[in-house]
Amino acid sequence: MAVMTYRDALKSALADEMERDESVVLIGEDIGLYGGTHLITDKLIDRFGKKRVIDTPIAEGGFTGAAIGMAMNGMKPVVEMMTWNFSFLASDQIIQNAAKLRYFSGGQVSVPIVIRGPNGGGVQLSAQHTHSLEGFYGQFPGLKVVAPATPEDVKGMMLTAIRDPDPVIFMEAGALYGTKGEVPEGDATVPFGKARIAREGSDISLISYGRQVNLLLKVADQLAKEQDVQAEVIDLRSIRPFDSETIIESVKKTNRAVVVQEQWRWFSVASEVAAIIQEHAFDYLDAPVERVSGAEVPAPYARNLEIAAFPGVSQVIEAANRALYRKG
Amino acid sequence: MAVMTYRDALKSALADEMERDESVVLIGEDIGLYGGTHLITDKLIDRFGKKRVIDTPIAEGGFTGAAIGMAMNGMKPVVEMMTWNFSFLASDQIIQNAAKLRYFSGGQVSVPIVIRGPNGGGVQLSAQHTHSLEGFYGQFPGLKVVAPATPEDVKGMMLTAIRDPDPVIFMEAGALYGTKGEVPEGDATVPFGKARIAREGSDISLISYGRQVNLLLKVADQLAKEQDVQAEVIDLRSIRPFDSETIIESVKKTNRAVVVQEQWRWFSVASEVAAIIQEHAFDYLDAPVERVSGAEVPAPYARNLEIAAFPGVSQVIEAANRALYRKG
Amino acid sequence: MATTHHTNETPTDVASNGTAPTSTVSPETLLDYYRQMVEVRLFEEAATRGFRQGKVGGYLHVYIGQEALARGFLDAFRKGDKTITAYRDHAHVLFQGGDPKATMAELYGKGTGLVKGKGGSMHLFDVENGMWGGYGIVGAHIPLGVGMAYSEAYRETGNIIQLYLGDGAIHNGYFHESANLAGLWGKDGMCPCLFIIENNQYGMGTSVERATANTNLGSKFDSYAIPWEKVDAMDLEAVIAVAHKAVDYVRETGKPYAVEAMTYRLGPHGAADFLEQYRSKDEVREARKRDPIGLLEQRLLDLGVTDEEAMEKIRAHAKELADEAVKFAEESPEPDLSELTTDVYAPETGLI
Amino acid sequence: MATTHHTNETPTDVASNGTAPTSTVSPETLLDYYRQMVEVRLFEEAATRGFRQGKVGGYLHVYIGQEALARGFLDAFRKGDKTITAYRDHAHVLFQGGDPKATMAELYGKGTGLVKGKGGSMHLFDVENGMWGGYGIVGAHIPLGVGMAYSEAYRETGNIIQLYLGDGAIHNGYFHESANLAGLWGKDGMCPCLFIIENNQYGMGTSVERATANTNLGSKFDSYAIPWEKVDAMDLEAVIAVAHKAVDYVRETGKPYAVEAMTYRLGPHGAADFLEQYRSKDEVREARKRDPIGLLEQRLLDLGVTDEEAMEKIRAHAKELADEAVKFAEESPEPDLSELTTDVYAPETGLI
Ligand SMILES: Cc1ncc(C[n+]2csc(CCOP(=O)(O)OP(=O)(O)O)c2C)c(N)n1
Ligand SMILES: Cc1ncc(C[n+]2csc(CCOP(=O)(O)OP(=O)(O)O)c2C)c(N)n1
Ligand SMILES: [Mg+2]
Ligand SMILES: [Mg+2]
Repeated sequence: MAVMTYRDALKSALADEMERDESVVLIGEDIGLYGGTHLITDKLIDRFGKKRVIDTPIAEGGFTGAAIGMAMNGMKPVVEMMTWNFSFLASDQIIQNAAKLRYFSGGQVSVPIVIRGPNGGGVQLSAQHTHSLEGFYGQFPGLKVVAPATPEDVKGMMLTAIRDPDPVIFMEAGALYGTKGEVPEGDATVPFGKARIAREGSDISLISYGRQVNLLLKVADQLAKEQDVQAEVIDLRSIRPFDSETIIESVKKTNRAVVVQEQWRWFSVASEVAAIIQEHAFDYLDAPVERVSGAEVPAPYARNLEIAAFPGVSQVIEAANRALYRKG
Repeated sequence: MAVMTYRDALKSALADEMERDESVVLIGEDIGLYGGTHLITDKLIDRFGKKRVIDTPIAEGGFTGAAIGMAMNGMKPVVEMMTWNFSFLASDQIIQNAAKLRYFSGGQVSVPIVIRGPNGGGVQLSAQHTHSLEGFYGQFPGLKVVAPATPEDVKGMMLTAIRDPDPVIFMEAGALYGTKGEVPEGDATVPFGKARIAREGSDISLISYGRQVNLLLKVADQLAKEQDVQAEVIDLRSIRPFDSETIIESVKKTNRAVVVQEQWRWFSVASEVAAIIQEHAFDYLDAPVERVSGAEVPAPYARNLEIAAFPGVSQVIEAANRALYRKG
Repeated sequence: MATTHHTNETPTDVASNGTAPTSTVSPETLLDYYRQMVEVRLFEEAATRGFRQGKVGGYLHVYIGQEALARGFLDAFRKGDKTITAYRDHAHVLFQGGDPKATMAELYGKGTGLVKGKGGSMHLFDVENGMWGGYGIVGAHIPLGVGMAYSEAYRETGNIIQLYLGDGAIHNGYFHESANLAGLWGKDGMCPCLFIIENNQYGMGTSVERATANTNLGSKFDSYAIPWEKVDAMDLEAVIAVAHKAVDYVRETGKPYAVEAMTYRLGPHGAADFLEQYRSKDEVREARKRDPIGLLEQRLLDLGVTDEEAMEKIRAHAKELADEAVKFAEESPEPDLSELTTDVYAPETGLI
Repeated sequence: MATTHHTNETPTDVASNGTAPTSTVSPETLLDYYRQMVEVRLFEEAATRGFRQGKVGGYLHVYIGQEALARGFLDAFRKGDKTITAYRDHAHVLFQGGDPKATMAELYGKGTGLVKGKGGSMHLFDVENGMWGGYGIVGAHIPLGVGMAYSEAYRETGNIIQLYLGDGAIHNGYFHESANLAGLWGKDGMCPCLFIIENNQYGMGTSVERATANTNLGSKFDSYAIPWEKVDAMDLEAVIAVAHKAVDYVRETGKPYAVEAMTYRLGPHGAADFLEQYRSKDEVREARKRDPIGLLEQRLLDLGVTDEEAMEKIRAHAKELADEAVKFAEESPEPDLSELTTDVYAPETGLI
């Protein structure tokens, strides 16, 4: 096992697959000569040439659509969405073409495409540059949506994504690019549709994905230390397909759950998790499933407002205490 | 009270507001000379002229954006999305500009725009032309999203929408344009954020919106007749702002709920309704909230497959029986 | 299938004024194409009846009046090449060799349909014959075609893409972004894509004049340094001549090329377009005089390769074929209900 | 503010080759603009320091090298007119009379900021002074500007919109759709919109040559029958001359017009663009020779309206103003936490 950053783990998966399979190409804005705005693809153009590392004009709808066309026709493009905030401009291509082509062509066409990029809040990027869109894309059958939180997962899930015969929405935790972790060497794929138990516990289930997983681990430590509560922390990883089983098993054991997301609350991942738990663990639940979400406002610029808009330790602790019927 | 169709009720609201307020204009594809593909705006160009009934090229992103610009600058445009299926092309304008402009301009700019059009399945329109996007747009703070189901509501809510200082996503039940109902004369606005109890009942709450409300009324009749179960039918009408109170009150009375939607299940309106009920009526619930949603497939063309993909009476009855712990 | 001889002119040598070199297509081929065009016409008339009877659902957009366009360009189609178009797609499928029975069955929503009854009229695919769909969102197939072309160049197949789009679609942002990519990739020979504007004068009820201030649609390709020309697409021979020149250029250079093909939609926009408030009956009556099938009949008579009797036979045979297709469609079973959940994800993933 | 005299030439009389009639702007005005440009330059240098110190967050895009462009076009700005631009927006706000203190406070995310600390550098608005934002999604403000122009014509105000966009934004679908609407509406005098391409040679790290096969960006307006010309935007007087001609045309006709203004981004794309692997140091060094402030200094010296000493004073004063703005920003309080939920919906709706 090597210790590497989330960025390097991701980059190594891309490079390995390009080495292995000539049909894999990268396409996006400033991924070549510029090096990629988050340096995920830095220097890959030198290694693989400009036919395989394709810089594009600022035209998300057009180049995502073109990449879908490549995928239909024998290639395996990996599209960089510079950030997912720009993906609304490509949402028609993603939802109406990539997700549905296999179906409305009666199975004649496959779209083995990966669309990847950083997702979630950064630091003071403000309203137009701050979104968590897992639930937004997760709504659509035909898509797969994943959101790895660790270097190991980002590498393993990218390998899986590129080899997948269907379109994969690959949402990286932009805030975690620089974080380090152990990454197995070689072909260590991580399957879709399996949540990860990031910490075992028996008293309450804390559920999230992406950078909030680290928040939950902090909260779990604090609960253990200060209140002797053993929290189980679940990292969803895969939003579609979704691992209901792991969650239900956990709640059957702990009888209480808190779901946390940076995304807004309405019609979201947390809504679905709460709905699933009450559906399948109704008789085990000792308290309502608690949700902690982003504030119902476009992301503000000022740092103090932004901090207030994102879920923080204290809010999660409070929610946990409500679920535990404690004062905290 | 006059009896009129959903279509005419809607049209009368548009015409009345145009008469009352010169800043109201209509904009969209083929709404003028062609008469509107669903004839909602038929002949309005003769009455109000082409400066106020603006035919556009096929450019949803561009003309929705232009209408937002008009709204910023002293006008009240009502945009026709020929069908909501095409709105992915305008989703960036709706989500990134209309919804957030007030916020990121620090309150200097308002966007009093209405974006309207038919939503939901038709008959065999297949994968690219069949969506129910209330939850999709309902996620975003800054937007209001409504989905009236009756002629009275479509008129009253359109009046409210046009007078609203903020962007309103107005989702008509395309399948109901020809249905009739009583509509109060004159200025009968219907407020946002209030659900409608379409049928009172004490044994179970059936919750939906749009054309599924009629389905629920049928189910309620059948439950009453065949099983002596009195179902309360709730028409949400307004998706954002959302009337949690009416739902919670109902479930506190009935102790059981079924939520029905044509939309896919994941991260949806039904997810949220289930989450809200378990949050706020946990101790009153005698069974898990049941959900009935569209099949997790792009909409198929063949009529038999399409029927199987949409929620039907029998599925709702089954869900109700599960919630009632009955065999049915 | 190619029957004209390629001249050595580069396309830019040709004035953009709708005049095309005289075709060298043989009379026999013309007669054969006449037969095909009549068959497509009668197929679509039968489909329209099916729609009126409520047997064909959804939207139905026919190609009536435009047949010479696709037939002409497809004369330059070679195995391995691919077409992609919007929802007005019956003619392309049939001219490329698609089975009329399976095509009609698709419109009828049957399990024997070209795409198993899952797509309907707007989503015909016949990948085996190089027909890559059938798309319902105006303009949204344009980038797909450009990307498919990149792939042909990347894989060095020598194949090209024929990308058909409407006069209405050209005002959509996808056109701009895709044509710009095509021009850019073409600099490196990486975009063998032939753009074909089916300018039938209307985007639903909006005439070209009411859709743009610059109605010279081909000229919009100048923005991307893509050479282009115009052709009278009511004249099959003119289309064939331009098609070969354009296809050869694209194939040899790997660069995009564009043709604005002038045609006219003689029927309604779609089967549900009853009123046609946006154009006069006179205008349509006038346009009918240049119905490409009528023009071709006259040409064949002039050439002496046919007579009224022979043409009547062709029509009768076409009628039979259409009837057979309808019969097949009517008698075919609906898709099995298990088909509802297949083709969402690849079968090997085990997901439904 | 307008200091030049309007000639009676229509813009189409002018060759599209970057030459513009000699400006009649007075030396005093030029000197005043010099002062403003230096103030903007020093403001942005101070902001960049704030970014490096971690006091300015998010993204920060400065206008260094491009000052003559906005300053020149705004010479033709009249009360009631409106500007709209992308995220590279500090200069526009300041030239239009925005308060440097409130502007800097916005970059520092303070409650005293121009938009209450809610938007940051990319979302400056000063509606009172006619500055309508400040947008972060490339190209997405273009339709807004076109719609705003429609509204001016509809309300018969006589005002026009100055719509600024980058050389990168022009390849986006929004440009195509919006410019087409503008051309179409302009036929009825319903689109008084001046498109100003800030061609600074790069869209982030992508040069114009690598973004399109047709690098003559102004020519893209031909697609929409919108007249256009080019101007050397390092030359303040040339910009002013073109600006008046263009603005007068737009105002008088209600039709759109376009100017491709040639400039150069002397700084990085944004404050986080450290590497600049996409261009050579030599190229930047060469471009610096035509820094618009430097050129203007030389011109003022030639005109004899200033000398080194006077200019040094201007610089020193500009430095003071920048320092004051920074001080104000640093000392201002953060926004009150209650501001988190205001401005989502109109206050009268009672929603938060
Ligand atoms: C994005 C989008 N907007 C609107 C529609 C509705 N619509 C279907 S066909 C059509 C007209 C297209 O015209 P054109 O491109 O000229 O093709 P034609 O129908 O003439 O073949 C419109 C507006 C659509 N399908 N997609
Ligand atoms: C839709 C979209 N895609 C990508 C980006 C990231 N991005 C920010 S600025 C920029 C370059 C824009 O270039 P140009 O229009 O020339 O303006 P300039 O920065 O040169 O002033 C890019 C790609 C974005 N903000 N929006
Ligand atoms: Mg057309
Ligand atoms: Mg630029």
